Amino acid sequence: MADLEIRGVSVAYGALTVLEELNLTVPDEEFLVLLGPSGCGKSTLLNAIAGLQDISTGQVVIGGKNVTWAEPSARGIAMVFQSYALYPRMSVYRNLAYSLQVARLPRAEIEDRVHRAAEMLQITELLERKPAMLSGGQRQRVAIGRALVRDASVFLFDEPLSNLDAQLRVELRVEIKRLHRELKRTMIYVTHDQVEAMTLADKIAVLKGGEIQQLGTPDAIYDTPANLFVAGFVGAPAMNFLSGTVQSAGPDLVVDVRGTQLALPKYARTAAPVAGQKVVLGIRPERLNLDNRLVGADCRLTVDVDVQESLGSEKVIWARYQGQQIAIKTPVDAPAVTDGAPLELNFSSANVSLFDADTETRL
Amino acid sequence: MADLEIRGVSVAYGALTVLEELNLTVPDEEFLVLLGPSGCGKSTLLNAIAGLQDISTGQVVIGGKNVTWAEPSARGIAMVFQSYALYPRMSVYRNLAYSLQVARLPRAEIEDRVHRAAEMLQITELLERKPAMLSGGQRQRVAIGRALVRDASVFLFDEPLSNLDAQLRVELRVEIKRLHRELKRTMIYVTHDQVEAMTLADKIAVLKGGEIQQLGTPDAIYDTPANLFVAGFVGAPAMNFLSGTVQSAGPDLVVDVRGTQLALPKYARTAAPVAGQKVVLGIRPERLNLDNRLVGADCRLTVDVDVQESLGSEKVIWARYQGQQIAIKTPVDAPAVTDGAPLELNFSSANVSLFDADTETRL
Amino acid sequence: MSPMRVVTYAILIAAALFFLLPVYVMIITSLKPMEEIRTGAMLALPQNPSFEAWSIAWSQACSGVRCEGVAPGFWNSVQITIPSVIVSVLAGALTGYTMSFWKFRGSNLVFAILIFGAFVPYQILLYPLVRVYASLGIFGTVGGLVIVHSIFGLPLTTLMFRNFFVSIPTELFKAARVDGAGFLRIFWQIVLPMSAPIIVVTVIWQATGIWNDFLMGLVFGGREAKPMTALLNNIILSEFGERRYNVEMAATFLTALVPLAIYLLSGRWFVRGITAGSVKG
Amino acid sequence: EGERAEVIHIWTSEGESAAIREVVTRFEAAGGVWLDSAVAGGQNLGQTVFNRIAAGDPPTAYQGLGGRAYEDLLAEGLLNDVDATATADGWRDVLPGPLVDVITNDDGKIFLIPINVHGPNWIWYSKDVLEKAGVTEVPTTYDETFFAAVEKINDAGMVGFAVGGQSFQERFLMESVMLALGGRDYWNNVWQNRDEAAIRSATTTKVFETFRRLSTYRDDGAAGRSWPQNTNMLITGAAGFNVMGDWAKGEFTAAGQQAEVDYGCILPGDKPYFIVHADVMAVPSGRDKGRVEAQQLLAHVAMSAESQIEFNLRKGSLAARTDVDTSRYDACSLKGLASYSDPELVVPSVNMTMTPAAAGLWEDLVTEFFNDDSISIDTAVDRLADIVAGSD
Amino acid sequence: MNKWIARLALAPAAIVAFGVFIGCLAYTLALSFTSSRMLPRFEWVGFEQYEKLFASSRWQVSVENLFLFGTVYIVACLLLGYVLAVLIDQKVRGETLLRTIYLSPHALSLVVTGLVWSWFLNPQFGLQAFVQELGFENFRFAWLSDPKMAIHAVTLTAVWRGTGIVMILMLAGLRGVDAEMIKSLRVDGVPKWRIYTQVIPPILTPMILTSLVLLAAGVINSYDLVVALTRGGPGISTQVPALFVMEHFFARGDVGVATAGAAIMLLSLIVVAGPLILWRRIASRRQEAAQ
Ligand SMILES: Nc1ncnc2c1ncn2[C@@H]1O[C@H](COP(=O)(O)OP(=O)(O)OP(=O)(O)O)[C@@H](O)[C@H]1O
Ligand SMILES: Nc1ncnc2c1ncn2[C@@H]1O[C@H](COP(=O)(O)OP(=O)(O)OP(=O)(O)O)[C@@H](O)[C@H]1O
Ligand SMILES: [Mg+2]
Ligand SMILES: [Mg+2]
Repeated sequence: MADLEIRGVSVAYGALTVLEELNLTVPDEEFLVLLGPSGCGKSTLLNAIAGLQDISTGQVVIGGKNVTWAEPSARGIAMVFQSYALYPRMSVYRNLAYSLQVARLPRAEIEDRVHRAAEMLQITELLERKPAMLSGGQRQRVAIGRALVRDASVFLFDEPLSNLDAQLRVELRVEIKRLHRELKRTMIYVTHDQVEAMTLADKIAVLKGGEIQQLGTPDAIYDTPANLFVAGFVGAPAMNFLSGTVQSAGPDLVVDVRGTQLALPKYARTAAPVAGQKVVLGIRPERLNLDNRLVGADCRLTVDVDVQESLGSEKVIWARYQGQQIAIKTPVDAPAVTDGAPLELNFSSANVSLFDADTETRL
Repeated sequence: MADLEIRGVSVAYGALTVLEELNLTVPDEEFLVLLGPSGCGKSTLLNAIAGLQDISTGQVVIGGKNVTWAEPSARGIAMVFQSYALYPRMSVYRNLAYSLQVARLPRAEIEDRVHRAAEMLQITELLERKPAMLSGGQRQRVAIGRALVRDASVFLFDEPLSNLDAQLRVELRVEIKRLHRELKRTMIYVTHDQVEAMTLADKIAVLKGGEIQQLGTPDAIYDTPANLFVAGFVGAPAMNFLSGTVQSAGPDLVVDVRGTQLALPKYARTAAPVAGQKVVLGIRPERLNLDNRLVGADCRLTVDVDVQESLGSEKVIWARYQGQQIAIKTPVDAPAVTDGAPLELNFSSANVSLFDADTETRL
Repeated sequence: MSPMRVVTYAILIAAALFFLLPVYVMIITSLKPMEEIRTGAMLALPQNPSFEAWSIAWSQACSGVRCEGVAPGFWNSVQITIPSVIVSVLAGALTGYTMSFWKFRGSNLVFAILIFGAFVPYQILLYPLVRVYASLGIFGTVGGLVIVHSIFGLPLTTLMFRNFFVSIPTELFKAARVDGAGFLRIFWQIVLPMSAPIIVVTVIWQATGIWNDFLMGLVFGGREAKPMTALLNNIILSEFGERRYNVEMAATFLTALVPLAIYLLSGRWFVRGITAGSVKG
Repeated sequence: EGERAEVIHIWTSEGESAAIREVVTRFEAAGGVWLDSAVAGGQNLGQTVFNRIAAGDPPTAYQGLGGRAYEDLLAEGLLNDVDATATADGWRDVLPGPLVDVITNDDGKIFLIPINVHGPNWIWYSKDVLEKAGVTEVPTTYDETFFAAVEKINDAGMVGFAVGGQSFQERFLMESVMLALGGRDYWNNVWQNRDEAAIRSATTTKVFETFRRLSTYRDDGAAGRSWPQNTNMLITGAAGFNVMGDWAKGEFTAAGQQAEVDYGCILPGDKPYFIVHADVMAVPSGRDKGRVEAQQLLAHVAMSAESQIEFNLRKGSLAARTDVDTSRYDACSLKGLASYSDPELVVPSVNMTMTPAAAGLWEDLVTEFFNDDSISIDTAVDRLADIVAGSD
Repeated sequence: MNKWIARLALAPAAIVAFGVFIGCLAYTLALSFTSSRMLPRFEWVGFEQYEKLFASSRWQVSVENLFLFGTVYIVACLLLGYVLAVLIDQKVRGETLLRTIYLSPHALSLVVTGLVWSWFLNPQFGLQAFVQELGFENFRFAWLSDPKMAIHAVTLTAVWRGTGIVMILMLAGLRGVDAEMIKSLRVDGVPKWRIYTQVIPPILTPMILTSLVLLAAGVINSYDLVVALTRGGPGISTQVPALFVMEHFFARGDVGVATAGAAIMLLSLIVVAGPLILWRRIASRRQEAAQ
């Protein structure tokens, strides 16, 4: 019901400037994920939007209204925190109802809203319990429920799942996705978990040092990272990087990576590479194939196998190329390789990324 | 240099019996991973091995010597803890050297061992720092180093990586694997992270409620789980379960899963199914294919697509079959599907698991 | 400033005045001559402030046959307080450490009784204790006095340390055991160095209590080394002699200086220590 | 190395300190070594001494009040006697009979060293205030003259009668009234003979009535007022009368006032009766060597005429022995001495005839009655009878 | 081996617990059934000393005062300490100084505290006189001389001394409160006063309990302060059990009654604290079970 605009917002803790002149627009009903390493300012930005953090310059506009100086409760937002932040001595019911009671809503209306939220989150049987008697996943649901009952137009999530174990995370992730579809609200979601980011987001904003490195769809972020940082930060195992030099920058782009000449006919350039330019060539582990027959594979690289890891559902082969470590992700049923033996890899030039070695931006 | 035997060990905290009559043998130089949900007794078992936990019955035998009543330091073990457990007021050097100093080793020998360990873990430049001045990964390395210098014959790891973020975990995982190869020591490693378990272990022991559910190689655990618990616990997204009934138990096994008859000619039975038996059929998300052409797919199932998640490197399709949720993991380049549309899946009967619905054990 | 802020500061300052006023009275009275005290208002500032009463209180006021002020007691107090504080804090630390990391059957019972002991008026325990002391032959020695202070300080110091140790991860303790460190070594080399904040807290607590005690000192302590507070009490509690309030107030203030100084200097630690100790209730 | 004497006492104020130093100097001149253990506060002293005795490590001597507080200790053999010195120095000849009785044990031996005698029942008044208020007739007892004078002063805007606010002050006031209104025989009948008829006599009622009447003169600041503050009210001209032991003179003296010049003193009653309130030293037994010798030396020195007069000149009290040189006594001391020397005017204090517990209950009764109008005189008399009967 | 050292290390504490707190206490309490006067004497007299004790109006007043004083003192310290802690926690300037000021009364010995306050409360020299001199002739503040109010003067003084430590404990507790929860409350629009009256206090339960132990121990031992401030007066209006016991023990040579009084004090402690401890145990059990 509301879009969100952040206009030139700066935030500083004393002498430390965490965000500087940040601009960001989130259209109505979009699910935006803020992704970035620890300490990059994600929580700070979220708090600034919520009004929990004084900003030194700039404006926060929600639904066309400038709320820069409004109280947190008057901004039409709801927020879910990493540590659940449940009120420890209140029952689940009161946890959900508390903000409505404070707002003096009629009793019937409160009950109705709480029960609706509880049903949606499947915590109806838990309403009488105290938070201490809930499991981690149930607590997180209550925390989300507390945001739900408020009927806010913008939902803010600050790493809501990071305290949970893998199984639960997957479950709740799906649930949040479903909520977004049903509620049709603008949501901003902070995480440093890539899987979460990739699966939940309509758009991802990758932050580093208080600056947005790239804003785009998950696929854009994953497939065409704007710079080395984004490329390395998203994906696990991380994108493989090979340093090289542009051999020829004409229509048929050729890069020399320590002795191997790679022609990249299908590479979609963003900037114009220059011959002799130092570059970093990136290729995702799952884009490296052992299978000769693969259609479209126009590049070839021979590496030495180091170790292999089986993840059950897939295999990771760790190899070396000229002292640089290379990860290869293959299906479990891919042909077997021998530790220590050389291995021939194929990949398509459509799937590589090229970065300037100095500016670290995509070419 | 030592094998480890646990004979009928029971441990109780007051009235709560955590381990009961547990038996486990770890051959020399094996890397055993203890995998299990939170609270199942993994740490308790490790502590009992280390002598940090009194056991009520049973014996612990290390290298053929009964050490049940020996002091922790006299058991020839080394241990790494989840929370690092570094001595906060001591420098990294002293942290590493401490056990050797306690044992009154000659100074030169101490220095030598510490420096060797530090080099192996690439923390030589950190030796003068206090733990507070280290990053998480560096701390963990120091903790491992502390175990290394002791030159123990059995290494115990209690979730050593669970406090780290994804990137670092991958890194250190590889490092621990390498260490095992170099040191050739018996290692017991506790985790509830499946990826770690799968990649590190020679053998995995899956624990639940203080009992070993299954002991086997990672592949055995993953591909032929002994019971429903193991099947559901290992793998993410978890194995899909479809409840059904055995239609025919003769040479050509046929299972009816709510209306669809599945013939399972290639299923390797462990027990003999009986016609009319209620069963649960399990199939891993990555074993479900959209691709018609797949060789060996002899089963077919039509489901309704719910949501899709793209993980960048692969895609997860969430679907429903007769009200039961089904996850399908496909490569990114698999054919596109439409939300809400029906979808035909193929899979090989060699890759399913069958469990008795009551006893939950593998058939 | 918002109205809320103004109210906040107003209350805080009013409270500060409330806590300071009696101290203010104490100080200005000590600066007045007796005539002014006999006739003038107590809260009024001194007309001719002088430090005469201070010097009398410090080195001339009578407390029995000798008239040497509170000064001679200063070193005695220091000599009693320092070992008593060290021993009682160590005793609390060791007991708390044992109860936290080396639990065995009965250790909780001991703790429960100790806490119960915090509520027993210690004077009524003195008589039998004195008999025990006498039979052990440690009565009337500084060592004996140190033990008395440790005994009666034990419930609280143990409580504080135990609560603090709850926040130390047991894994650290386990790691040390695997490293081969024994009971005492873990205590000295691992646990104590981490306990700085709570040590400061208990030291403050015990030092104030022991510094201000004089009866235990008189009953159990040496014959000749009177603590400063014993002299102070002789000066201000004398029942049947003429009273010099200015001197009494000056003596009071001089005696309170040491604990006050400790509070001022370690206030930061005090807060931090309790905070650290209360991570887990 | 002479005889070492560790003495626990509560003489800690300036005047008291100077007084005890007179004994100390002479003790040391006689070859003794004085180890001073001053402890202010009677209860603190009690606790220290009690526990030290319990520990088998008693001081050489400790200060106490002449009275019955020593019976248990004597029964347990925890006190020595000083009879040898007392006999040699002829104490029995120079001390009044009632006092000799108090310091003699069941075996007829003297075991306490009387240091001084206080009269706790004095009325003091400020001549200046009385003059200002126009009081011409100075009262001699708690009669209408007295109350008239008090009220006259009140009317003049000052405090007529300054009441102290501590229970022991109230008790001294009560005892002063009791002796003044009842006289010596009545006093002895109540406290010594425990004569129920005397206790339930009209005199007792009168005493309580008078006492209650005195309570009505309390001013705002009376509660908790210490005796020095109380006395200071006379010195500064804020109040006319008060009742206090003769140690109050210390305050007058410290303020530069002179007996019977600036302030007056009255032993109230139809005759100037005098309650004997003696500070004594008790000498515990112990195994350490030299103890007995030190105790005997202390007894000898403390009871010497010279020590006695010098001590008491500074303390404001009377020498226990009656044969000392009184030329330096001030006017009030001389008044006291006259009464103290006359067997017809002297009565033993309550502590001397009652057990400490009973004396304590008496003090409780007095302070309760004084501060709580709802306690009727009949109740009070009943309780008094119980207390007296309950003391063995 | 280590286990034996551990046992050895706990031995002193065990000796103190059993020898001093149980043994000496039992010995002392045994005396309450004897005819002991100035010295202990084991001649059994049953409950005679207790009869004497309960016949004493002074004891009755003492017990009443203990509960009156104890309740008001504990409640006032907790409330005031909490309020000050909350206010200090609002990121005020000069926090360290304020903290030290609030704590400073704690540095003075109780005797001194009593003396200074008895002055301060003295109607003729103290606050009342001062305010009257300022021109407010009708100002009355003479608690010490009013038998009905005197015990509140004791309470006031005790609160003055005890609040600082409670404030510090509460402040420490506040600093431990999850910051995200506070943020969450703000987003929910919960006003501050509700946060601090409804949400926070239950969270501070451990701190409140610690303060309670501290304060309650102080109440039971409230002896020095009363002696120095009122000596139990006017009349017997500010008597407390500790004073009663001490005086009978050491000044009146009535050990039997004194120990009977001590026994009753302990009994009342057990009656008050017992259910509390029980409740704590049950609560913590339940919490364990829930996890
Ligand atoms: N109250 C504060 N005072 C000073 N610096 C702060 C404060 N809060 C955060 N910072 C600093 O601001 C920076 C950004 O913090 P922020 O909490 O926004 O990071 P984040 O991206 O949320 O990290 P994480 O993933 O660890 O939660 C960090 O360097 C942090 O140290
Ligand atoms: N000191 C203790 N007292 C009582 N119960 C305990 C204690 N330590 C552990 N337990 C209980 O024993 C069980 C097993 O605990 P353990 O620590 O071995 O689990 P775990 O498998 O290591 O779990 P996690 O993965 O969470 O570390 C749990 O139910 C736990 O609550
Ligand atoms: Mg954050
Ligand atoms: Mg564990």
